[in-house]
Amino acid sequence: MAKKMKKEAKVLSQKLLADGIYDMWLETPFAGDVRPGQFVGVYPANKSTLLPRPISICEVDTDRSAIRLVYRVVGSGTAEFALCKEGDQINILGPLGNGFPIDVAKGKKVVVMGGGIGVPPLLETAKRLSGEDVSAVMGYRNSETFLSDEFAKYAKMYIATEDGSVGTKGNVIDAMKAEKIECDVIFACGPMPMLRAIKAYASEVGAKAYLSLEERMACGVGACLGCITKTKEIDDHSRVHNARICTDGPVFDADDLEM
Amino acid sequence: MAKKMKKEAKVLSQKLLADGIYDMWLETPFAGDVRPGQFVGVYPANKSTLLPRPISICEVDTDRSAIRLVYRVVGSGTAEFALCKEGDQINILGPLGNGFPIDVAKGKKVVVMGGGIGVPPLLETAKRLSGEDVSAVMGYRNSETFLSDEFAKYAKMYIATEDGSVGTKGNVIDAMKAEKIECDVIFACGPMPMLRAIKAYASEVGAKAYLSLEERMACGVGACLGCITKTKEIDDHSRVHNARICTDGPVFDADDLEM
Amino acid sequence: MNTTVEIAGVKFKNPVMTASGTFGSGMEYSDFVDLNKLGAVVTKGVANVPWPGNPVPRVTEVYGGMLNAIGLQNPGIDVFAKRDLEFLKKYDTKVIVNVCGKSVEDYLEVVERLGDEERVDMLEINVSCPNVKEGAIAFGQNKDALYDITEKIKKVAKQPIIMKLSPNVTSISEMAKAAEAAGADAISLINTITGMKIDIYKRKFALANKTGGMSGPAIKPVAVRMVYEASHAVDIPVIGMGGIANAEDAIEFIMAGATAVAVGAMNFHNPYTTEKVVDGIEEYMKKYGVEDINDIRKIV
Amino acid sequence: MNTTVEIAGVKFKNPVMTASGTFGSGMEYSDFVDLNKLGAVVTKGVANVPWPGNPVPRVTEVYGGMLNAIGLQNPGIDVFAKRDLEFLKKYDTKVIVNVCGKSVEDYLEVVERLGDEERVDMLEINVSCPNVKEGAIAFGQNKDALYDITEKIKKVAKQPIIMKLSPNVTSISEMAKAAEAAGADAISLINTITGMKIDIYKRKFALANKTGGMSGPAIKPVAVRMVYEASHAVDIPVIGMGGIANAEDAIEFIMAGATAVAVGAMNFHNPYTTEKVVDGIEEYMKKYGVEDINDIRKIV
Ligand SMILES: Cc1cc2nc3c(=O)[nH]c(=O)nc-3n(C[C@H](O)[C@H](O)[C@H](O)COP(=O)(O)OP(=O)(O)OC[C@H]3O[C@@H](n4cnc5c(N)ncnc54)[C@H](O)[C@@H]3O)c2cc1C
Ligand SMILES: Cc1cc2nc3c(=O)[nH]c(=O)nc-3n(C[C@H](O)[C@H](O)[C@H](O)COP(=O)(O)OP(=O)(O)OC[C@H]3O[C@@H](n4cnc5c(N)ncnc54)[C@H](O)[C@@H]3O)c2cc1C
Ligand SMILES: Cc1cc2nc3c(=O)[nH]c(=O)nc-3n(C[C@H](O)[C@H](O)[C@H](O)COP(=O)(O)O)c2cc1C
Ligand SMILES: Cc1cc2nc3c(=O)[nH]c(=O)nc-3n(C[C@H](O)[C@H](O)[C@H](O)COP(=O)(O)O)c2cc1C
Ligand code: FES
Ligand code: FES
Repeated sequence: MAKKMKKEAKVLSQKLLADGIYDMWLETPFAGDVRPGQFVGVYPANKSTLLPRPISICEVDTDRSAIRLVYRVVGSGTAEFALCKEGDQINILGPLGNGFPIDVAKGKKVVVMGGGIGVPPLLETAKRLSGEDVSAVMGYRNSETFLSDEFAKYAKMYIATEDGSVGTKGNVIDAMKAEKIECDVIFACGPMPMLRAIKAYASEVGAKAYLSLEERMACGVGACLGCITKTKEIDDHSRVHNARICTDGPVFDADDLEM
Repeated sequence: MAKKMKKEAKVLSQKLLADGIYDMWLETPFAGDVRPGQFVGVYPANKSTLLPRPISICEVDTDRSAIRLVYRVVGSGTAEFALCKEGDQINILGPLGNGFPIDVAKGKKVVVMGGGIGVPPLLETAKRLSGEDVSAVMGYRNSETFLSDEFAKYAKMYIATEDGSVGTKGNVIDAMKAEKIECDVIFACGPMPMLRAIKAYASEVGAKAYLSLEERMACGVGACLGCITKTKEIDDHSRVHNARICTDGPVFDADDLEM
Repeated sequence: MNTTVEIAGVKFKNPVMTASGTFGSGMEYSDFVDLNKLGAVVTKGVANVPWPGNPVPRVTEVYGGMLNAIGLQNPGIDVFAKRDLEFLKKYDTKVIVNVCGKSVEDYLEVVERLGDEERVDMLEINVSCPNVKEGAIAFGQNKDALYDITEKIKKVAKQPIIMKLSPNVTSISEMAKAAEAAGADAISLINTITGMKIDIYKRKFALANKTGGMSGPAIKPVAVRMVYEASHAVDIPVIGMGGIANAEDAIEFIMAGATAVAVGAMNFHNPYTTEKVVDGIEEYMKKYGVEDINDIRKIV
Repeated sequence: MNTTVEIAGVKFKNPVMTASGTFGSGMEYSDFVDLNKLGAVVTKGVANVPWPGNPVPRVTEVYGGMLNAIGLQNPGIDVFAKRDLEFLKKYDTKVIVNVCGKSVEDYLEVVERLGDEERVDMLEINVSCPNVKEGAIAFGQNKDALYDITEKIKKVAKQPIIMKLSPNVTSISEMAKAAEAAGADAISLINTITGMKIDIYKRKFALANKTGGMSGPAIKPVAVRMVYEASHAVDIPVIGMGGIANAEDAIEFIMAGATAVAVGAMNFHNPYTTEKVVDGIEEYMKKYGVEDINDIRKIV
């Protein structure tokens, strides 16, 4: 595991990707160590807010030693990040979490599935799966299907939209069914109801599902026990069926989760 | 009295004037209403600091509707102000306080006296006294005699330095004596020991002295009763010999003070 | 849309008040705020005679707030009645006079004296100032003493009384219950939390009084919790305060159980805060379809 | 230059510790900090059996700090001793184990069990966690209960004991005195201040537990005041904490009366904070000619 660090990262670029969704590249020395599905903690400069904001790593560019963050503005921290310009410095903590188990997908039919702001971490995941039989099924609210053109470079691309404006009307499961997409392994990130549906679907079709979860975090490194999720087996740390999303996750084998 | 307001002011210019001392011009709608000796409350942008920093108005430029602040960096607020650049916006509260009573100096021999970071407010004061018989006696630590060339435009200029590098070695009173400067009225701002000495000197030579005081402030507008100074007579507000520096002052008739 | 709230029969046009001691009697802020827009002006604490207060420094900034040790400097009830109450007659807002004292007798004297003042709608009894050594805080930190003084004041008060509680206690619910049991018409909280700051370079206390009362956004979570606990422990209305900076904060207190709220230290950060809170509450109500401000009280 | 401090016969290479619950057992922060540089590692609270803690959300940010309602999730003493204490054997730092329980018996069981563990230099008894309904906080908010549990623990403890006090009390001096009278070797404070946050858009509490313990720079003035009061009320050493972010803060606590200090929530803001505080204290001592860190304690 790469050593974690808190370090200033240089903003290489920032742009608006879709309504309220920003796309920022950061130069950081640990870019080369990142596994897909890992995240960073981004610190606002606002001196009244102290906790890092967990943001998934969307893509890695080892040539520039850079990581890409795609995030939605929802509060004061993300609003501040959106103001960052090329050349600015921003403090980040990382790399955090475990990431998706790329190896288990080798030689299998694998589907990466994302919903809403859960889409970004699957881009690097799809990229690292290159050579495998990869489909990408991404769910959006409407026609603002951010990142979908980029997925198309690494995977067969399917879209579901809530309003039916693009692809299948409905959610990612609806798209799976409509498009008759076969799968042995699912890598997914998105809102809890979607992840629950994917877990059910996977067990229905006999696939393995790996789900990336979200929870409020304080430390991001496994120390505070703030970010737990209920697990079937007793967890390694506290032996109470509470895994820490920031370190034992954010990616879990769906079979291990009580959700 | 001009109506007080809290408003964004545009930074017109900022430069380093002497070691750790900055010189900033701000555009503000109330510039034309300012009386010399008044001050503003300057708000840091740092969201963990909430109180305005009281800074005297050093000079006014009604043509540009601008005020000039000259301040020493001593803590987080002033350090932040020093980073402001032309075009930045900064929140200020003003105009605050009473200012020097220019009228009482009409036709008299008047001396403006400043010590250290108490020098700045006397510049506009000297300017407004133009036409009178004005001397300026300014005390500095060393040869960094900031603003002294500007005083020379409006007054006979005398300098005292602690290290004797420029003018009289010693304090402003030493300079008064050494240069045999006569005075009927003194307008002064500076550290408390200097103000005490001036009060004593004034009563010795039979002059009127008006002293600008400093105290920790919260509201700056007379509401919190944080910034009081002991007075001979009962004060107007609480009737307990406690005048509010921010509204009853910062300038007081030395005869009214218990110091 | 209804923004009016009622406390002990007194109707406020909106739930936004000024926190005692941070707004003078309104005079000093009338350059900034239209006092007619406020639910009430709560005045600086007044005693039977003038009080000189504490030596300076009396205020100092801390992370997200400030400490004060004013020590309740005030001109005494006579000057106050002649000057401040007279000034407030010009405005269409409710007036709540904050009362302080060193002994039960002091309080009673002020309360009786105010009984004849028509401009005074309610009395807020400050038994929780941490900055005066005698009396005051003692009443606010002991439930029997609180009961006793509340009962005595209630007997002589012509206006409804609000007991202002100290957060520097083990159980705010017990204190609230004691005030209610003794006949208080309402309670307000929180007063400042006792704090200290030391200048490590000068090796001196930042305040001449050593300790001071902490206020500002930094204390808000503690204040919200205490308002929640108190308002769920008693049936009388609660006026909530502590770090309110904007309408969101005010609504948070209302949802926690406050019938009205007061803006304190943030007046110093932004002298327009009270008006901004009034406007912001209306905007929230419009945007989220709240018909009556009273509907969201205790909604969590 | 001397930075070592002594508490109940235990010598610490410097006065900087980790605040329980914010640093795991050091493992999670060993990527960032050289544990050998710390005066002590104070571990997360451990009970006789594993505790699952509270439902999520357990943490939320507030102005200048955070609220937590972890609810003392921990693996129980057996796993802790085998894994965490074993891990700490690699380091040259003192180890203070923070102990929690729901009944006196729970505490005694852990304390007895730890008696044989050589790696444990001291015990910190958490009687002040605001996030568990049973026991715990009750001991920390009642001086007779505090006296009683302290006395019982002291009887069975092989290591010196530190009683960790709650700030959610009317008089911290009284609590400190009760702990001292019952035989505590030291006290530490402050634990978190009970707070609450409400999401006014979701109309829900930010924490599943409704209330949580507040920590971070926002609480520092309250913590400094309590450390001052407690250390002037008792003769046993005081370990101070609450919002420490840098060496200046640490020195402020020491001047207020603390023999040692602990860094809590600010580890989350900057995982290097503890080391930075250690280095910064040395720099201050050099710059201002402080020969012995013990010389500036209680200097104000
Ligand atoms: C492992 C992980 C990966 C994530 N990846 C992404 C991503 O790639 N893109 C993206 O847009 N968002 C992502 N999120 C959600 C993101 O963390 C929040 O939107 C962000 O923290 C909001 O911060 P704020 O200051 O703008 O909002 P505020 O609401 O002002 O934040 C207040 C506090 O709540 C926390 N918080 C608020 N919402 C969330 C949330 N949904 N999850 C966790 N903490 C929250 C903040 O971190 C902060 O501590 C991820 C969350 C987790 C846990
Ligand atoms: C009426 C008046 C006029 C002043 N005019 C000038 C001026 O023209 N130029 C100049 O350089 N300085 C002036 N000062 C001093 C100036 O206010 C402080 O240096 C400044 O507030 C320091 O802020 P800080 O954030 O940098 O320091 P910090 O020490 O970080 O400030 C912390 C808190 O203490 C307050 N504070 C610190 N020092 C002082 C002080 N000396 N007086 C009052 N409050 C203080 C700050 O306002 C803030 O609330 C004046 C003070 C007063 C009262
Ligand atoms: C400078 C200052 C003076 C105060 N004076 C009084 C007072 O006279 N009477 C009183 O009951 N409370 C007084 N308070 C307490 C406030 O009314 C309020 O309860 C407290 O500050 C918390 O609210 P805030 O965080 O919004 O300031 C004072 C507070 C400050 C900051
Ligand atoms: C996430 C978290 C968990 C905590 N767990 C414990 C604990 O297990 N035992 C304990 O005595 N204190 C615990 N505390 C309290 C801290 O040790 C400390 O007393 C408090 O946070 C104040 O210090 P700070 O402001 O530096 O964080 C915890 C605090 C936090 C933030
Ligand atoms: S955020 Fe602290 S354990 Fe996960
Ligand atoms: S600063 Fe508030 S009265 Fe002067």
